[in-house]
Amino acid sequence: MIAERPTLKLVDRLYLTAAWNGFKVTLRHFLGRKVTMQYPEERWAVPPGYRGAPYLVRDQTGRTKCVACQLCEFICPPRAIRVTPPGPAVDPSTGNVEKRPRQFEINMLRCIYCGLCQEVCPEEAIFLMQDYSLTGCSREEMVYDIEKLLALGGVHHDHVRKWDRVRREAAAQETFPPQTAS
Amino acid sequence: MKQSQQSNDPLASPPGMISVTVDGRTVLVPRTMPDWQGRQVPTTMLQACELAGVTVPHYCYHPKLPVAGNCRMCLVEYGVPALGPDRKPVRQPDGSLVIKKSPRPAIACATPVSPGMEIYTSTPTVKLMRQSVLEFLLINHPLDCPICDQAGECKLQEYSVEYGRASSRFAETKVHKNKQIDLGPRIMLDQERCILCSRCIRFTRDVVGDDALGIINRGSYSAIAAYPGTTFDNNYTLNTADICPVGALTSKDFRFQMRVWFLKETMSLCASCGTGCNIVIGSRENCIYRFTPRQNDAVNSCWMCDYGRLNYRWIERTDRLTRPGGSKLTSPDWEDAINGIAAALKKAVPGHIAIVASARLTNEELYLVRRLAQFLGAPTDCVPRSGPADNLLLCADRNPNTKGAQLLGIAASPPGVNLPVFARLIRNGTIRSLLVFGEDVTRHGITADDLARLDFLAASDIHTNGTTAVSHYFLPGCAHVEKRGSFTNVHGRIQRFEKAVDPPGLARPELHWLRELVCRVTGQSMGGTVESVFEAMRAEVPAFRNIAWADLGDHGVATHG
Amino acid sequence: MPSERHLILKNIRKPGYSTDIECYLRHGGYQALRKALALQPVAQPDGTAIGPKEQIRREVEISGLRGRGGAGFSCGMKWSLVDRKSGKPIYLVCNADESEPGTFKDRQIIHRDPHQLIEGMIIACYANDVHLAFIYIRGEFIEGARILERALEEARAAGFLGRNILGTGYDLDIYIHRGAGAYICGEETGLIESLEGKRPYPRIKPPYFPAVLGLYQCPTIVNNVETLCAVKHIVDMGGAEYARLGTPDNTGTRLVCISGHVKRPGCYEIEVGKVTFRDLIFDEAFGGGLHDARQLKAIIPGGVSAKVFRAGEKVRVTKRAADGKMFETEMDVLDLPYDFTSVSAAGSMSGSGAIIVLDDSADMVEVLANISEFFAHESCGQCTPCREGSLWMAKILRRLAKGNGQPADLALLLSVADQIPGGRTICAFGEACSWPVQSLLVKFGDEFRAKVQATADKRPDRAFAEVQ
Amino acid sequence: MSWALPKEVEEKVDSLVGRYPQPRSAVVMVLHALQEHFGCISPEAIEWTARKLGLRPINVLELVTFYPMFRREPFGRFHLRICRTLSCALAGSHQLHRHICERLGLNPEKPGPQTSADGLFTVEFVECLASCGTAPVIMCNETQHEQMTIEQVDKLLDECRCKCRTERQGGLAAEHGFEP
Repeated sequence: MIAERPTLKLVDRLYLTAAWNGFKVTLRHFLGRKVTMQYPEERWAVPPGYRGAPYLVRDQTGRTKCVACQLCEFICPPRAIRVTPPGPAVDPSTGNVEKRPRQFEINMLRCIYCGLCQEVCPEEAIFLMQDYSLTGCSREEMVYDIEKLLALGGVHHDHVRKWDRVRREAAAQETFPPQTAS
Repeated sequence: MKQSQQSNDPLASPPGMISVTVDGRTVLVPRTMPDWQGRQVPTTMLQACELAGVTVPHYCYHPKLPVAGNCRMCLVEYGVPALGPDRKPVRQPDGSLVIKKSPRPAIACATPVSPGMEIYTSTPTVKLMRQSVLEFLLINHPLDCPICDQAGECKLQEYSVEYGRASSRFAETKVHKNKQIDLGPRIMLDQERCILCSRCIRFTRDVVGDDALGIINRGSYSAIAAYPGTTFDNNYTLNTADICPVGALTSKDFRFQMRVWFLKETMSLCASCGTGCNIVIGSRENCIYRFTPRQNDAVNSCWMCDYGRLNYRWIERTDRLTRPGGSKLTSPDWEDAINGIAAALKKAVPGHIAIVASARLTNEELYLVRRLAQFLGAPTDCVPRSGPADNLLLCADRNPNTKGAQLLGIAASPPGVNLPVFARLIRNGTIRSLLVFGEDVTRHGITADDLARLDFLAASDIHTNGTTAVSHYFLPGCAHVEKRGSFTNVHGRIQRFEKAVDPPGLARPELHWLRELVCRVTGQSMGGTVESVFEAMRAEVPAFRNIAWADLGDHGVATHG
Repeated sequence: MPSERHLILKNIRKPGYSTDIECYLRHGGYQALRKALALQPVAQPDGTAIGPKEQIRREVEISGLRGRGGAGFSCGMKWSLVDRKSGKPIYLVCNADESEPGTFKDRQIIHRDPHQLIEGMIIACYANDVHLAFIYIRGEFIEGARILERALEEARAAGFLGRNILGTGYDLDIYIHRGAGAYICGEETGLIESLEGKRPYPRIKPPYFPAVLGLYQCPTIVNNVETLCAVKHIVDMGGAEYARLGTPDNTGTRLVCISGHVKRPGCYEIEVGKVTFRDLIFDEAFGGGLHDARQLKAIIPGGVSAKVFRAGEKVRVTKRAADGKMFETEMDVLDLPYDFTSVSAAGSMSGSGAIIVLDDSADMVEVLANISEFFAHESCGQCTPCREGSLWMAKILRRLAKGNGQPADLALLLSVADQIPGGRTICAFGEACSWPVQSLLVKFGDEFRAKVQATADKRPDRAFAEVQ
Repeated sequence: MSWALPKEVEEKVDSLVGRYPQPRSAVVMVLHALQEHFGCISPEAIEWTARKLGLRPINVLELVTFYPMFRREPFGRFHLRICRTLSCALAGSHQLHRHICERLGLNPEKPGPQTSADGLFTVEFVECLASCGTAPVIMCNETQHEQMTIEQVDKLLDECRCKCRTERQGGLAAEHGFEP
């Protein structure tokens, strides 16, 4: 479709009305209530559901929730996440959660805060938190490693605790047939 | 009229064929088909369905293992032509057969087809049966897919998506078994994930002949186990991890290293012995994570040995040659190196030069060596390598291309017989120049002292070695995973392989620089691709006549050698 | 007036009868064997002759004998299916793995009249050209195995076993093989696997039909203890005479085991089809009625795997009238004659001849939990539906019995039970473990619903409790 | 302690193996013989059986773990098998089991066989013993006791204790050269 160019009258071509209309907006804001914020002295109250920087969390027992399934690495559109799996050595401290990442890096310069990593995580181990202002002096510094991510993420108060339940269930397992109370 | 009726009649099939109908599509299938040992036995419903292009999901069935029939995933409904009181099939007025549907389903993996049989694989009943088998398999299965290495290539996951229920109805406590059981040096077992398909047991008992695994306990508490105190340690244990449809058996080598969906799959060959097992290389970002066998019934069926499978770590060793070098090369520059060698070779006198090539080089590379040798009038030989063979796949000849080297006239007969002769001739001053491609001759009878007598020594290899250390020029080569080409296995089958990862540093595939060297020395021109070298080779070498590169396909062809 | 008809139990019931061979011989023992071995070829009109072995097989076929192990498959037919042309040896295995709960008939024969079984077995072996036979006896019959072992020694010493039996040139050895506590060994291919020294996993059919590919991949006959004893009597009296007992489709006599809430539980021998459930439970000659002031609640007609009958249930059966016409009729379950055909026409099975009587003191949820736990314990674990389903059902039922049920559990239970049978499993165990669940849930649904309702009302939601 | 098999047991095993066309068939019978002699099936017994029959130990372990009659730990002097299946349950076998457990200081709720603290009794709930007509039944070692009541159970336990006492005294007397 071709848009018709409007034919301008003389009064329009003087641009005085346009300039005046612009001034009116400026004047209104100049006189009206202030809406800008004195950042960084003043900070914005982040609304719930805001998608800030993704961090890793621990559960109530202090265990890293991430099991290095690498789904976040797979789904991440800008490829900001890099997970190094633990390799074959058996870590007896991990119990029935046989796996945790040896290294987990997020390149915060690449991250687009899309939240897909949180969405895809089967373990609820990564969350987009409320941090929106990430700064650093070098590119290397902006690649957050696992210690940093966990420290920033803190503890997640998990209601399900599926691995603990599995452990409890296994410990309490009765052989068959269970005895009858009669 | 009668003619056309007969041609449509399922009971009147050509000899040796049976007409069956799968989901409404009538197909002709052979009356017998090879079983896991290759014996001709009556065709099963599952094979017939496969021929008709219909997939029947299954866990315990494996084409190369005896049938167990225990997973019940392949249950299908079927009907056979109804028989009248005269034991003759009943027909509709239009001549078509009346089909009597069986009231009970049958397992497709073990039930033979009969003429006129109709197989129904997508009825609501069949779908319901698959759904219920999946539900049963999952009730006691730990839901630890995020941890499990099988995730991504797990039949339980795949079929659950395709046929399973959306949610679980199981509210009881699960049966718990042992995890992280050390079955042997290369295999880890997780009993909870096992669905008791018994593939591993059948494989190790019937294919390998090492009856090391069994099922202990009974009922829902059944679990796969090896006898306590024994280790599951034959040369084929890792195949059980391949055929395990779930993550119960995992390779310790690959365990928790990389998720399978990240792996790039490259069609290749195992270069650890002369058998030439077909493999798939799993790599990510220039790093190799695993070798897995690729089915080729003419070579390795579905299997490969642990020795070959784990023989890849050397590729990443730190002593790789990453640039050209040598005592006469001032800068690590390919151009200078090739020019220097070419210049020296042009001065070489026939009869005073010899070439030692490796039977690990590809047919195409060895063909270029052959051109060089013919031009220079140089005698050639290869270094033989051998080790104990077993009765399944591992071959005594540990070079992947000895047969190719023989067909191309590079290897003496038997290979290596010329090496002591070369050593003697070097010592008595007859041989003044030596070219070594891909071997360390100091470990095969030609000492460093002998090499020091030479006027000219050029060598190539993958790692630094005794020969490259004293050579005037050395060139960095590539492992077979870093290049393309073809090998001829001990049975004379020529098979091709593709490049999976990039070579380190300045290393270039031998084919590239050998071709340049041949062109510079001989003054002939020649295409630089594997295909063009192969074309030239087949025009010249009788054993490869009439075999085009494209003919090799995924499974190779037999040479005329 | 219904009464017992003794054939197999004839001697056992005599006072002072012992397991010695002398005692057996005094009571006419091994006469049938002598008769069988003395048979001569009979010339046919067309010039051919029927050999003595084929004559015995024909007699068995004429007798209409149906296997007494549970399935009620024609014995003559079973023998006729044996592949006699393979050139491989033929084996016979006596299935003495009596393990269907409620059944204890083979125990009577083995413990009190072992020679009767041995004689029947020798005849069956002779008729089928068997030179090596086994008695697969359940492991718990320790005493029974000892008695049989001694009886075999005696028979051997008397020349009824071993080489050149009674001078006829026929060789036969019979050995005892003990099981070690597995219900699945009663399934004939499971029994064969067990006898081969493997886990008793039933085999897939096709291709492993015992008559063609049985023990050691050779043709094999597996017969129940009672069936083999009946063979002796068939040879004794002649097939036609034996067929005159009972009804046309259900010939001969049968041992019926009555247990549960009756005054006189025990093993009784009846003429098949001539005695009804009412007779078996209430008649003084049999069960003798319920305990005082108790009402009949349910009848399990053929071992715990059979579908249950509710007291007062009306069943529809097709009967043959005197003029040979078939007609359908409705009757009280108690009036149902006890034979294979009638009980299966009424929707259950007479199985191994074990009747368990339940009176109104029985808690049906507890009964079903007990049965399901039996099957969950005995499932061999080879194929998926039965391995997982039997334990799942048992777990749900134990939870219900303990009072932790929810109304939704009943539908779930029924749905799980529906997912196991109908040819989805390798052997009939799948049917066996789900039939009781299906039938009890349908016929005693009120009782189950009342139980879960009573508990569900006062319990918080289970899933919610889990999260807490 | 080294594992040794007396000659007569080995001879019995040999005769058992000789019965079958394939030695593997004898495995359950051999295990019965070994359990009868040793009281349980030890790893040595499994390995010996496997060697004897030309099998792999796992083949034998598969069976030992499948059949509930085989035990890998020694049981008490008296093994009480109480039938828990339907007919016996209707006749009160669970009450008998509970009573026995309470008398022997065992936990009636605990699944699987349990041995009393004095090592005299092992109590086990088993599936149908095929004597439903005389329910409830209890097998004490190899002897079957039918239509058991609480009183009879008490009597049985006392008899067992008594028998054990005389056995001990007999053994003691034999040691000192007395006639019992």
